[in-house]
Amino acid sequence: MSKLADPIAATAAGPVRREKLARALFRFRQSRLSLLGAAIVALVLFFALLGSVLAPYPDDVRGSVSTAARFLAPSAAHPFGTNEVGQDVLSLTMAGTTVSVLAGFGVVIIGSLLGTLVGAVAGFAGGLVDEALMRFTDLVLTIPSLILAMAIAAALGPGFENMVLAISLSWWPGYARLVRGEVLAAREEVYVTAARAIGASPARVLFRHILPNCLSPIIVKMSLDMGFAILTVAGLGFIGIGVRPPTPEWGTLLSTARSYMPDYWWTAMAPGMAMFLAVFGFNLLGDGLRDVLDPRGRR
Amino acid sequence: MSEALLEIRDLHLTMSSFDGLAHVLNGVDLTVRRGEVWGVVGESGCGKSLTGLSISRLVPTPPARYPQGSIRFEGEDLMRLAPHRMQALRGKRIGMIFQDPTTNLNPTVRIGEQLVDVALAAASHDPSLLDDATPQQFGRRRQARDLAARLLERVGIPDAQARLASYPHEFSGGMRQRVLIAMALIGRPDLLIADEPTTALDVSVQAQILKLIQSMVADHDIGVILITHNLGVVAETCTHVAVMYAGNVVETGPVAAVIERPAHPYTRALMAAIPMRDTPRGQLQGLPGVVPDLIRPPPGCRFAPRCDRATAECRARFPGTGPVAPGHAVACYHPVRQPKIADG
Amino acid sequence: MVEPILEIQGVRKTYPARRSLFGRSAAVDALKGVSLAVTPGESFGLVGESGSGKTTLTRSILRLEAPTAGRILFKGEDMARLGPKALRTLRARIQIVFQDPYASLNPRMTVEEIVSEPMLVHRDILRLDRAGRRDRAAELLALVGLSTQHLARNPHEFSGGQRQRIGIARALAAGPELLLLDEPTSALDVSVQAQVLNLLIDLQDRLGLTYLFISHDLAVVRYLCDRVALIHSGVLVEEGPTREIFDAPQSDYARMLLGAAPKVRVPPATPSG
Amino acid sequence: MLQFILRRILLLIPVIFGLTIIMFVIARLLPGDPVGLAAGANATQAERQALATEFGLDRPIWAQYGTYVAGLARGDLGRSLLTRRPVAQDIATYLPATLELVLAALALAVILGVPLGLLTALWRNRWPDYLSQVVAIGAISMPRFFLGLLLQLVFAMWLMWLPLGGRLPIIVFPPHKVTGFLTIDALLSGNGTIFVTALRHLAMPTIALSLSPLATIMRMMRASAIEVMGQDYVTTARALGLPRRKIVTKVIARNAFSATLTVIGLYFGWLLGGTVLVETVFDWPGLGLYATKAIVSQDMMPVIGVALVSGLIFVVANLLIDTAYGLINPKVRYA
Repeated sequence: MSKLADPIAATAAGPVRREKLARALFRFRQSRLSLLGAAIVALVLFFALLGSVLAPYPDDVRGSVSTAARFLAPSAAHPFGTNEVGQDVLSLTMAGTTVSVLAGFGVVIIGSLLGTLVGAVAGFAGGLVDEALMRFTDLVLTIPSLILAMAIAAALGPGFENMVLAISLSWWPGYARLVRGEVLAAREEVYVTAARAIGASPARVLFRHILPNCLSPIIVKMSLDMGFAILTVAGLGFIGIGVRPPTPEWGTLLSTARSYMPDYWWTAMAPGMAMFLAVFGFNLLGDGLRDVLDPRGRR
Repeated sequence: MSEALLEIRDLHLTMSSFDGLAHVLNGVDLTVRRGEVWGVVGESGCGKSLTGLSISRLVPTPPARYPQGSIRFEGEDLMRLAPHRMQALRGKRIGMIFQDPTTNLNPTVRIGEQLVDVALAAASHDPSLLDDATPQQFGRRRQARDLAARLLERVGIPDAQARLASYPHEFSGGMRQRVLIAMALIGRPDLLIADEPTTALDVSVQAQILKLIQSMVADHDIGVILITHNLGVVAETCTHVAVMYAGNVVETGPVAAVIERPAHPYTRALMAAIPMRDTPRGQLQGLPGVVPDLIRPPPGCRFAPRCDRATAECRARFPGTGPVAPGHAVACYHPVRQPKIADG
Repeated sequence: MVEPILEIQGVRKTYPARRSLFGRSAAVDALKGVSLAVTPGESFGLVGESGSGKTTLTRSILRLEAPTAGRILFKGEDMARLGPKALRTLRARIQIVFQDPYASLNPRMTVEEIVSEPMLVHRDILRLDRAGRRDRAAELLALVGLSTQHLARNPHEFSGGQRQRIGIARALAAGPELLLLDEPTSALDVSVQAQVLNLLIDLQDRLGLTYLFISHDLAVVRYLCDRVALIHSGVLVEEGPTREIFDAPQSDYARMLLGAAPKVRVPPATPSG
Repeated sequence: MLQFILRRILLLIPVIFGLTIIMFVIARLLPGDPVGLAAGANATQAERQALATEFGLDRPIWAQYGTYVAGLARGDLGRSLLTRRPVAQDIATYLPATLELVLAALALAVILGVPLGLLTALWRNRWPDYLSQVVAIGAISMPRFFLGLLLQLVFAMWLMWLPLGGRLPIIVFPPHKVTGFLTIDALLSGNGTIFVTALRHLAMPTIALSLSPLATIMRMMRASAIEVMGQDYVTTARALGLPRRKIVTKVIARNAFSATLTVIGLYFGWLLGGTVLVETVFDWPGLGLYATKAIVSQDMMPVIGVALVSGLIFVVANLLIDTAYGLINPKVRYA
């Protein structure tokens, strides 16, 4: 297909930055899916901040029990019923958002920082450094991430911080490979060669020319990873390592609910659906961001 | 004057894009007869490639639309043809070659197999195609393979039978373009459309490919449309030329006439911008201004804004195509009628 | 004899065989001993087809690659023996304009940032503050036929010809003496190419620049260059004043190349109309 | 081709070596209390000291590593406090169950994912495509273990169509062991009824495990098919009259699949990780369940052993996938 007419000569003056933002926002609004994703993520973040405060039964969240209210079926008072110690399942789930989202952020931020560092150095330095770092990254990737996280969590012992660290240590290779690929591709771009020909220092070339153009794919991966990190955190909680009760966490809630199936099945519904909704929201948002941010996607 | 092989009449094409509706083709007229090699020349964005693709109806019609105009192939209007009948024409009656040999061959399939597929597709509409290759009892695929080998030899690929088993990445750019020419001609089409066939090749390889196309035309007495932005290629390969600007054919005629006595201001500007043998340093005349925005095209003649001969009439209404010499026509109210320009 | 601004003495470049996971690729001799000299203020044409080694030579001159053997002298100084600091200041005096207008400008930077980057990188020599750089950038844009209103724009908002002008403005920003032009107009339409070629000629006359013009397009080289060198698979086949090379080519390769280039004239044996 | 495989096998050695280093670091060096973990929570100080000297934890690092690797060479992956049996033996018994589940899930994901991806690519931007995109993202977002619980609740507890969990009813004798895969062994010994029962037990865990990879492979295949459809050689194929059916199969599907294949290799590792949760939900006696039980009771060695073996399986699987990729995409062979 031939290229259509060359891009129209420089458009009318007017503030340029606002116009670029408008075009990006327009494309984001275009896909209703990403709007839905953004709405869900907003809801999840809202509950992450105020979950335990807004919960209809705040004292349940703090661990108070009332055997009389054991296993009440879903009703107006308890939309998702109560659990084996009479606590309102909805309140626990709302409070549980905080732990899951916080852990998710922790994993994604530590993982992306560590991975970007390794990937950028490997991609930019090349040669032996690249070979060594990448062999190590591939090595960590050979061990399935959930099992590796379990092994590290087992070694470190239970607790929120250990769990986040365990998952992050098995999470960074994904970013390392992504960033290395992006840096290698960017290094070949003509404008990078131009910068080096001008005499720009390697640091300037890396931080002013290469990394800014690698930012979008990293941001897209971070938003997608938020969902998967929440899943992994809940997974570890489900098999019993992670947060110690009474802190409410979706995985542990689901695990305890499991033993009371099928008679009191409703105790599992709230945490399970909360997990699904949170991950669904981040995935939709990630997809939407990819269409808007990733220049390659658009080119 | 043999009956026209291809007749494009007043073809309009609009393409919807993020910024609005682009009026890409603004009434293209072109007539090609057997034995004629038409050079369709113009700068990027003039619509030459889209014209070529429109003939085989390869332009996807969700973004593109054809508000008016017809494309008659041996009298039959392709715009009204049912999709399956159109597909029957492709490869069998209309062959195509594209620009970049590195991306036009299926990287995961052997050359022989790709040639055989095209031959079988063509033979399904005209079984006799395979018969003169090898006798029938060997089976159609074997016949197609032999035909493919013969074609590869014909386009100058050494030990063709062995090379059938090679993959595209085992050939050089020039060789791949030869394979593509063989593929385009294996179905024995009557019309060959070549979209910038040599632009991606080195000058030395380009010359060989152009000579090859000329000899294939002479062998099969077919009509050719050679789309290019290089007037030199047209001068040395084509019998006729159609100059396009911003969606219109502004000048057509035999190559010699148009090159020696260009009548349309744009054709003249184009030739003045090409460094010739004796153009003194610094005397090259660039064409000021920019190609018009096809979303809000200027009324009347689209070249008027950049034309030093433009009058109110030009800016008001689009000039019809009028003759300046036998077979030499131009779409301009004030064509230039002058003696020969100095030798190129 | 005027001292040459750039001298290439017996430069060779061999890329070692790469042992990839799936097999060995043979060693490649990209340059087999190339020698040439460019005198100040001259336009020197280097013509070669793909795989001729002209890109390797360009990268070696810019010290983006180190030649396997031979020396490259800029105003008599051997560039290989320069320390990192000296090499950086040397880079301010040699600049390059690339072929692909769409890939040679950083998509995330504004025109002002692009054009003033050389001034920023070499601020120790140019000693321009932010405002000074901005004014000089506007001045350079005007010099290449663009306006200050374009400073705040990004590359994707310009046509091919305009981007090439921005590339030229950037190359002039650090006040170079030698400009390497790597096929600067081959990606442009003929009418736009003519404007850029004339701009280059005008800039050379006004600023006394020296051009090393790399191209595969003989007509453009003949129009712009005083001397021409033909390079074929790493070997310098022929060199001399443009008129002589084009009118009386000595080597078979030169004759073949000149014959193959399509010319806009009615060929003697015109196929019947 | 053979040379390529041999070279890849040689590459296994440094990988195995590297894996042992990582596992050693986790087992011994992380700030946790390896001795305490190895000795078990309620062990006395004397017992802990005995264990420390037995494992040589007081000796220099490299010496410890020496004994650790020497042990590995002899296939000694340490002892499980829980099962009292050597870890290596446990892993040998539980490995086939995990492999059967993972391979079944991968097969389902590829068999359904690839064609679905191709179809949605061919019908892109029409309502079935939009719907499939939302469903795919939904499937990716569904937590495997929650899906397992839902399947159990509906199909096992309420509708009673499928068994709640496990590989075979206790009363049924497993078929003669050849591959360790119950379904295949049942077929080999010609026992139809056991084959059907084994299949019914395999159904729900496979669905729970494969839903997310299936959706991902579908989206991957769709993305690469769309990219292939934009390539010049597809336009050439259409321009030269190839029938649509042949263009879809021979041009689009083949090129898109060869791009998706490399990702399927990576996905194998993800599946190995995923089994941990699905096995827990369905009491599926595989490595995942074994590791989960061990980890909950602070029994370190089994978790380390499972991680090591999973790593090896992943590397071997990727070797097979890369070889297949070499066969399909000739360019790679003559790189």
